[in-house]
Amino acid sequence: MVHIAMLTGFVLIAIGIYGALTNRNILRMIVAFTVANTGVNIVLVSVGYMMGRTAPILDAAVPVAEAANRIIDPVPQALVLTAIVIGLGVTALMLAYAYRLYDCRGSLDISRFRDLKW
Amino acid sequence: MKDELKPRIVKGPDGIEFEVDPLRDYYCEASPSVHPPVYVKIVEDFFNWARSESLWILGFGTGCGAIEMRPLMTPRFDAYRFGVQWRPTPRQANLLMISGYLSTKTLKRAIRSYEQMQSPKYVVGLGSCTINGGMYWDSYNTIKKLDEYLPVDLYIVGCMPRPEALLQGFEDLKQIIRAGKAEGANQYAEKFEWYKANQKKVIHDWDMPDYNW
Amino acid sequence: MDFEWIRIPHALLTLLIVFLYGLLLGAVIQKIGARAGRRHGIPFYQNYIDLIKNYALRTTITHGFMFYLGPVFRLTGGVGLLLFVPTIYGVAMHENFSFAGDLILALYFVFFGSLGMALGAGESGHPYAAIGVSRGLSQVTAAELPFAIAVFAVALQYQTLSVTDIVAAQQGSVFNWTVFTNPLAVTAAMMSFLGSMMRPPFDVVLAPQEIPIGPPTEYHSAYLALMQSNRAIFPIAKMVIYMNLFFGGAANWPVFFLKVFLLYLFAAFVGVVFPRFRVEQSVRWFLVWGVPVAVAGLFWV
Amino acid sequence: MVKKAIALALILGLGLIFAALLLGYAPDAALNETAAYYATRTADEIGAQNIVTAIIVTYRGLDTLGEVTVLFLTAAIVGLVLSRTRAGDNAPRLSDLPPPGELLEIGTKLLVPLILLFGAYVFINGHLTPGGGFQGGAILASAILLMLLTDPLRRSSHRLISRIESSAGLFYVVIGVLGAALAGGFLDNRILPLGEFGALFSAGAIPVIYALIGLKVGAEFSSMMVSLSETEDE
Amino acid sequence: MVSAIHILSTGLGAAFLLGLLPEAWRGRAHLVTLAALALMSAIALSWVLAFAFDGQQMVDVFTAGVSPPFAINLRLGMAEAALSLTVCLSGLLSALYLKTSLITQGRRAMAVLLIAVMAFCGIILTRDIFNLFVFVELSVVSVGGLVLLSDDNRALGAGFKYLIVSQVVSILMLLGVIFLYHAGGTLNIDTLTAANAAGIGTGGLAFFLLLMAVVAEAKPVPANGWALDIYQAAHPAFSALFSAAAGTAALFAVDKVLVMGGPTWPPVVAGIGLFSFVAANVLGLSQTHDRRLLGYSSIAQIGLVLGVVGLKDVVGEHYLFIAGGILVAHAVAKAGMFWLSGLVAERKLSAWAVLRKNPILLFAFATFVALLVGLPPFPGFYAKWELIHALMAQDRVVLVALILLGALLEATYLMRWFGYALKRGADLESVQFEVRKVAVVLTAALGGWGLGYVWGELSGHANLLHSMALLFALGFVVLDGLPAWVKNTVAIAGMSAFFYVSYPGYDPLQLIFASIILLGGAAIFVAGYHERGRRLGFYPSAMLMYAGLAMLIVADTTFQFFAAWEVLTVGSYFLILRGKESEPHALSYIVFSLGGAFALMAGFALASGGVSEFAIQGLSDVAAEAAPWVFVLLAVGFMTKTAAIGLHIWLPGAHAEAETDVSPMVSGILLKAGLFGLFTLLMTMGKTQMYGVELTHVLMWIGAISALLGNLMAVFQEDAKRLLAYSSIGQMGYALFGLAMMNHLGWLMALMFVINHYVYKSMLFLSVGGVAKRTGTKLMYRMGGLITLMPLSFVAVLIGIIAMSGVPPLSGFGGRWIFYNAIMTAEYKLPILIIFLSGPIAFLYLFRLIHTIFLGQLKDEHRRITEAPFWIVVPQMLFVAFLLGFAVVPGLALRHVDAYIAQFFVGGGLSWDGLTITSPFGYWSPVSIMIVTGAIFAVLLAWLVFLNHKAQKVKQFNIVFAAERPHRPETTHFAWNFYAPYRKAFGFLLKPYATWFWDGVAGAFHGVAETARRFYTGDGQVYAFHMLGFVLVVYLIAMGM
Repeated sequence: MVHIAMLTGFVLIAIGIYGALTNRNILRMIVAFTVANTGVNIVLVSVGYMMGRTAPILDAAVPVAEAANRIIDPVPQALVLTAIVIGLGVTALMLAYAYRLYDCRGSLDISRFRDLKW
Repeated sequence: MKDELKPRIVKGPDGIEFEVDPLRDYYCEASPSVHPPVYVKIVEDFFNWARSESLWILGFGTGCGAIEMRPLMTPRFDAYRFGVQWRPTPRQANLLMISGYLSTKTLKRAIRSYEQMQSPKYVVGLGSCTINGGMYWDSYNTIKKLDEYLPVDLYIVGCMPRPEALLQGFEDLKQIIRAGKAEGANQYAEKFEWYKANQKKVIHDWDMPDYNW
Repeated sequence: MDFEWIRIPHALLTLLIVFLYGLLLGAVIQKIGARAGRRHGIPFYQNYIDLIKNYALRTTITHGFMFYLGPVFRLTGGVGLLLFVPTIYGVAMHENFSFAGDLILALYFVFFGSLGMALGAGESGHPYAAIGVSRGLSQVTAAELPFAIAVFAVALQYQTLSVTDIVAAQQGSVFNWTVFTNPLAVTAAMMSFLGSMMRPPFDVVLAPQEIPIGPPTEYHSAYLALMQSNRAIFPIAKMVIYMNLFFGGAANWPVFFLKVFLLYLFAAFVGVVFPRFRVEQSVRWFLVWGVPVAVAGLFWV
Repeated sequence: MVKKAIALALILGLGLIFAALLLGYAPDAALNETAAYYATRTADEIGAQNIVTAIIVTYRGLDTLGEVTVLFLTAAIVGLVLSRTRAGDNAPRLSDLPPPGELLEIGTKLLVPLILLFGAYVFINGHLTPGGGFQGGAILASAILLMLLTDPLRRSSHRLISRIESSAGLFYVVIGVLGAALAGGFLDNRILPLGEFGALFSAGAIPVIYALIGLKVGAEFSSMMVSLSETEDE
Repeated sequence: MVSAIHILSTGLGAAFLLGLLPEAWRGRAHLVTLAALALMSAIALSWVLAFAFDGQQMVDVFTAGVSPPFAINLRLGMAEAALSLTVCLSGLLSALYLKTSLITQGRRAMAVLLIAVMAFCGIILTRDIFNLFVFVELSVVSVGGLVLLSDDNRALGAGFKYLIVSQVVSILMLLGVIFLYHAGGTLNIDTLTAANAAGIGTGGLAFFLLLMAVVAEAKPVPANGWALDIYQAAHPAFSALFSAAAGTAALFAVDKVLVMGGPTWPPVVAGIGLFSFVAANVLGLSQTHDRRLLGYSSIAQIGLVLGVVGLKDVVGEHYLFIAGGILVAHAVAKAGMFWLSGLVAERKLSAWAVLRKNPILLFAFATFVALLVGLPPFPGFYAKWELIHALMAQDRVVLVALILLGALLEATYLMRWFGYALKRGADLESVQFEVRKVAVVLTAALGGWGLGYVWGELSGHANLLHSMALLFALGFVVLDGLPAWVKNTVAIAGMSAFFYVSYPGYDPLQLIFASIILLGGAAIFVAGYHERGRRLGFYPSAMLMYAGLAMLIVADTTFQFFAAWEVLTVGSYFLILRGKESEPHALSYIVFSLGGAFALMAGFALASGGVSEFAIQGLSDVAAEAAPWVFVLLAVGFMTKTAAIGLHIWLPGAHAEAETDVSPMVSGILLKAGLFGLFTLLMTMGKTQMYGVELTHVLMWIGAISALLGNLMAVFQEDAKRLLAYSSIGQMGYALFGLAMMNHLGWLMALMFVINHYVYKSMLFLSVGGVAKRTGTKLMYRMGGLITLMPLSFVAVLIGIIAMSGVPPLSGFGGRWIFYNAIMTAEYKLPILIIFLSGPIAFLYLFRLIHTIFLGQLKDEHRRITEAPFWIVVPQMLFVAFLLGFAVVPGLALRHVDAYIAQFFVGGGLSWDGLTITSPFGYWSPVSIMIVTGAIFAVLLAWLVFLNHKAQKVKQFNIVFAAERPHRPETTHFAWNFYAPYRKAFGFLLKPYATWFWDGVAGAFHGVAETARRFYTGDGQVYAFHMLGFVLVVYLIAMGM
């Protein structure tokens, strides 16, 4: 189970990065990165997952005393939340960039923004 | 007058302009002066003897007669025996041989060389051409009477005189020198105006100071 | 070292002898050269007359103060060189002022006159003078090299820089002379000797018609007289050094006269036989032939 | 083509690393030390039922503050960027836009208050149930999105949004500083009583913080959407 | 004490607070921003002071009231505090600098700036890897935002490229974090380290990913194309922040992360860092855009620190001192440079010439360059010294070589740039700089000096800024507004007084050098009175050189020696740079000098076995296997200064193009520094053999060849000052030869040379300089006949050349005499041949010098010139008097030195017998020679003058000219290519092989740079390729290790 989830995550990352590296269109690159980010998030949560356990919420089903044996690792879950939000922020920023880039060049082709080099 | 002798305006390194007059700035303007014998007779005689026994000829062939001077250095005539030597520079020479006809162009050089020699100095005219123009008496560009332009101490006649005649001429010149009669340089200085007038009469493109130190 | 005033008249005596002999020798050598050309050549006393004649000139010109200094430097160089080296070995009278310095002093004093002369000639503003100096200095740098090495070899050989000591070491037998104990060094030095005598094949410096005798082209009268005097003294002073270093020195005047004459004759002989080198040719000649021999001489020690 | 080949090669290389990670991965049999600590001590120390919330808001509160800041930053930058290009006044032309339709208009009016309420519920209960400030904030923002969809030309007050956003952030920082001043450290939730475990008003300052986060996130998302929608004006 | 967390909370709080302010209150918002940054700085500062003075221990700051590893904690130690302070201050100053821009952009922009600074501090402070990720992302986003502030549209592209790469990096980082968590069960760095998480399961790989992500933030070559684009296009104030703060933070992050990985990874990081250092510096060589160049430099510097971080274990206890020193120097300097670039309108390097309009900015520029190059007294200098020593202690020779190579390359392009700024762009219109921005720049510059002081205090060596000599020199920076004559007087008085005070402490050798440096220097300063006006910059530079020299001769330890060496190098560089056409020559001077200095440093380090405080006397006890290498390194270092052949190509231009009174300083005095070094070297190490080759014999050869070729090249110069310069090469060759003979008289001769060369070269340079001043040219063939117009200059040259040529009776002969005596006992004779050859060659150029200038034909345009300025002639006359005096009584100085040298060599000395000096081989009586020569000379002169006193004085064209007359003076003056026949004979020796070689080296580096930089295609995707490729290659290399 865990391995499958993780594999999925890794494949998504690879697909995302490949997409970002080969697509010249900036918007497509951004989308590709969100795919990769999703992959990363899947990997993140899958690391904390443990077979047969439940969510880390101490309610009636999981008394505090047994919690250590009943719940899955809560830390990756906390991390993934942060990672998602940060990914979102960066994506938004990239979109803003895309907007401005299009604004000043009239194109979204990444290879057209090469006047700074060497 | 040649361009290089005309006064010109020059700008110095500090940017100030000033006039340069080559004839005045580059050449000494003094006139020649008379240098009579100053020592007592016996000393002067001794010096005259030394002068006569040490004749240094300026190696300057002015005309065809120069050919006749070369043999003097050969074993056959060997003028060195008589204290005669050739010097390459007028400063060190005291005998100017005018070897044959003298064109007005060469006259200018001869005058310059003569003036650059230090006195006492002697002029020997070689051949008829220097006496009266010789066969070139009616030439448009040779001078006829050398004596009008330079103070000649001795003429050696012939057209051309043979080396033997030249050797004899040297002996005669020595006699004149020893007798204290070879005062051509002083004569030139005394009659400087006259000589210059004569020289300038034939040299139309006069482009040098009046006296070449 | 205590100085005795009597040294001055003694030195002047040496100087006088050398001067008179030098003038004579110059004429004799010239005469020998003339004989080689089947001429009689100048009379042997000609140089004396020329000297008097030059003093007897009535007019002179000057190009400036350095123009005076040129001949003065020149002759000071010659006289100084002579007086800084003992002329006659073992005779206190003719040791001159050699107490002032050793061989090195003599070696470097050679340049004193050349430098001064070059300066005086330069003051005349004459391009020929400058050309002559250019050639002369170029040539002498190469010509001096074998000599310097040979001198070094000799100094090493005798382990001293004192001329007197070097002569002393060669006494006793002819075979003690350096020319036999270190023939290679002497050969090299003699090559240099040719170069420094201003005779063919090394006299392009003075090319009489091309650059009318080079540096002294403007000199005349007493200036020239001083230089003539130097012409008499300086070669002999130089030959004194050679004689002392390589040929056992001279213990009395006759030997001195003979050895100097022979040395002079050697230069004259070569000069009569060989045509003139261009400057770069002579430079190469000294480097290609002189230096290796000198180095061999150095290793001989 | 070459480029794709190189990209593929690089991805393959990366894949090797991934493969190593994947193959080397063995799920833990038991909670590790940190997780175990959280499982056993959260109830006492934080008083929150939802351990993830406890971690997010308190144990790793600094992360969360940073996370909020990222959003704030993005919103600010997007605003900045888009405002720079928003030069001149090209009046929007109503006639160019298709009408939103009655269904959407009425549905919006009906749904927006509900959505807002739901969002508030989610972030206020963040310490008890799954959910929290971010989720709640996102829900809040969806209400604004709905409104924008209905009326693309509606100009929400930037000023209001920005006020909410900034004050929420400022209060968040102030609470953090209070934690350092009054309790055990920066962002310590125990500046307020922990209350009864499992109650709404429990877990100290967590509900407050989550409320602030919710408001802030909602405001930030809204601000971004508004900014982006305004770029359509041109 | 305020908790460190409040550095972060202040930044954040203020950022949020800004949102509450009305949009119109932009000015106030800016004030809030400044206040927040100031408060953050103040907090950091208070901690720095507490750590420095109160013995404060490192503190951990807990959050959430829970102790780590269960909650995030921050850590604050000296390093963190200092780096945070750096970050906050650069933020503060940038905010100040950006005032106009920020107010236009509004409060959101200010908030972004605040958060950026806060994020950098967070990166520094946090001890949690995920928290580190958050702060890294915060910095990424804020940087992305700030880039947008640039007016340059291209910045957008750059920013986007940055984001692309950041995405890749953040993916790697997250993967690393989570798997590391999995391996170690925690996110806390200390706990992970303790648990050795990197050694468990996939932990190693995870650690690798995390490390690569963090390293990527430090912009290693080649995965850094985006950073260069940002530097180039972003607003300079932002680039300042980006370079200073972001770089600092990233490096510290690497430092933090690295401890988790165990021993495998530090070498990898060191390799990455040093590769970046060297590569970025190579690439920087061919940059023409100022900000991009700064970018390359920035990457290089950070690479160097990264290398040091990787070498943490190697450098040991000095780690913080070294890494910190380089890092803060870089931060201050780079920030300052970027701020400066904001004041420059154009982006060409030469456009920086506009800074000349403002001395403060120029001073700041010089300070920044010095900070970056690591010149004393700045932190980089101390740090580099310790670094090299620490590496040497572990025998990391290759690393030392790499670091020094990189440093040299960096110095090259920075100094070149400085030269452009000082010399290029002739006519500049007046520019008004904003006072605020100038103040920011000045603050940074002063900060640099402050850091220099601090690092000096920390260094464990004597603080250079406590040295009297250096302080006196630096005082002239303050006095620079005064008129030149006042400063001149102060300088002369100061140097004389310094000599007087120090006199009792000198041993005879030092005394000779000190006399030349201090008294001789003062004598040359006399010429300075002829300058009108203020002569800005001259006195600080000159005094810096003298201070260095004065410190050099009394140095006891290798550190003092090296520091003095660098000081004098810098001072002389500024001096040389002052000449009209001297820019390229000054550059080659400084490059060669620094190269030499690095050789010295390496040599010292090798000799001491890495002990940084090492007595110079200790050189005599160097271990046998290291000794030859030490010898070679030191000798090469010193010979760059004496311009031995092969290393000489800087000298002719540098000396010839310098100002009139600077040439004598750099020739007559500066070259002696090299000789002093060689003295020291040979005195302590003596004869040393390498693979059976006696190294002093090699030195003899070098000396002899230098003497020959230097003289030979001098012969063919048309430029009078160049002629003298080449002659210096020859003279130094002589001195080197004398030293290398390793016998008593050889050394004595070298010392004679030290004195003589000073006197006559100073004199000749002054005379020639005076002539050049009057005639407006240095080309000899354009002069001529000046003797009557400039008689005093002529006399000086005349005496000078007689002395120099070694002709008796002047003092030059003494040197020759000692030389001959010395070679009598030399055990190795072959090179003497060359010396013999080179001796007479000196006559050639000396005669030419005096002839073509003073004799021959006077030119039209020079007919009205007058004698050289009075104050230039005065020192010449002093020298003439000295030369004559020294010729008569050389014993005054020589006796003491002779006795001093006797302690190094048994026997072979001179003895004094009355007025006669005797050696084991010969004798020499200067007084007698003088009297005899003088007497003969006087008699003959009197005789000639008596005979010819009535001579007619004629003028220059009254010459016999083959019965013709001269046309013009120009065609009558035989001067150009004076020794044409000699050229035919020796021309083959004159081929500029050394120049070709060094041109080839320079060309190769530039070629590599020009080719390699095309690697940065400007395409964002390609940059992502680079990033990934970089990670993979490092992975493969690390796996292979």
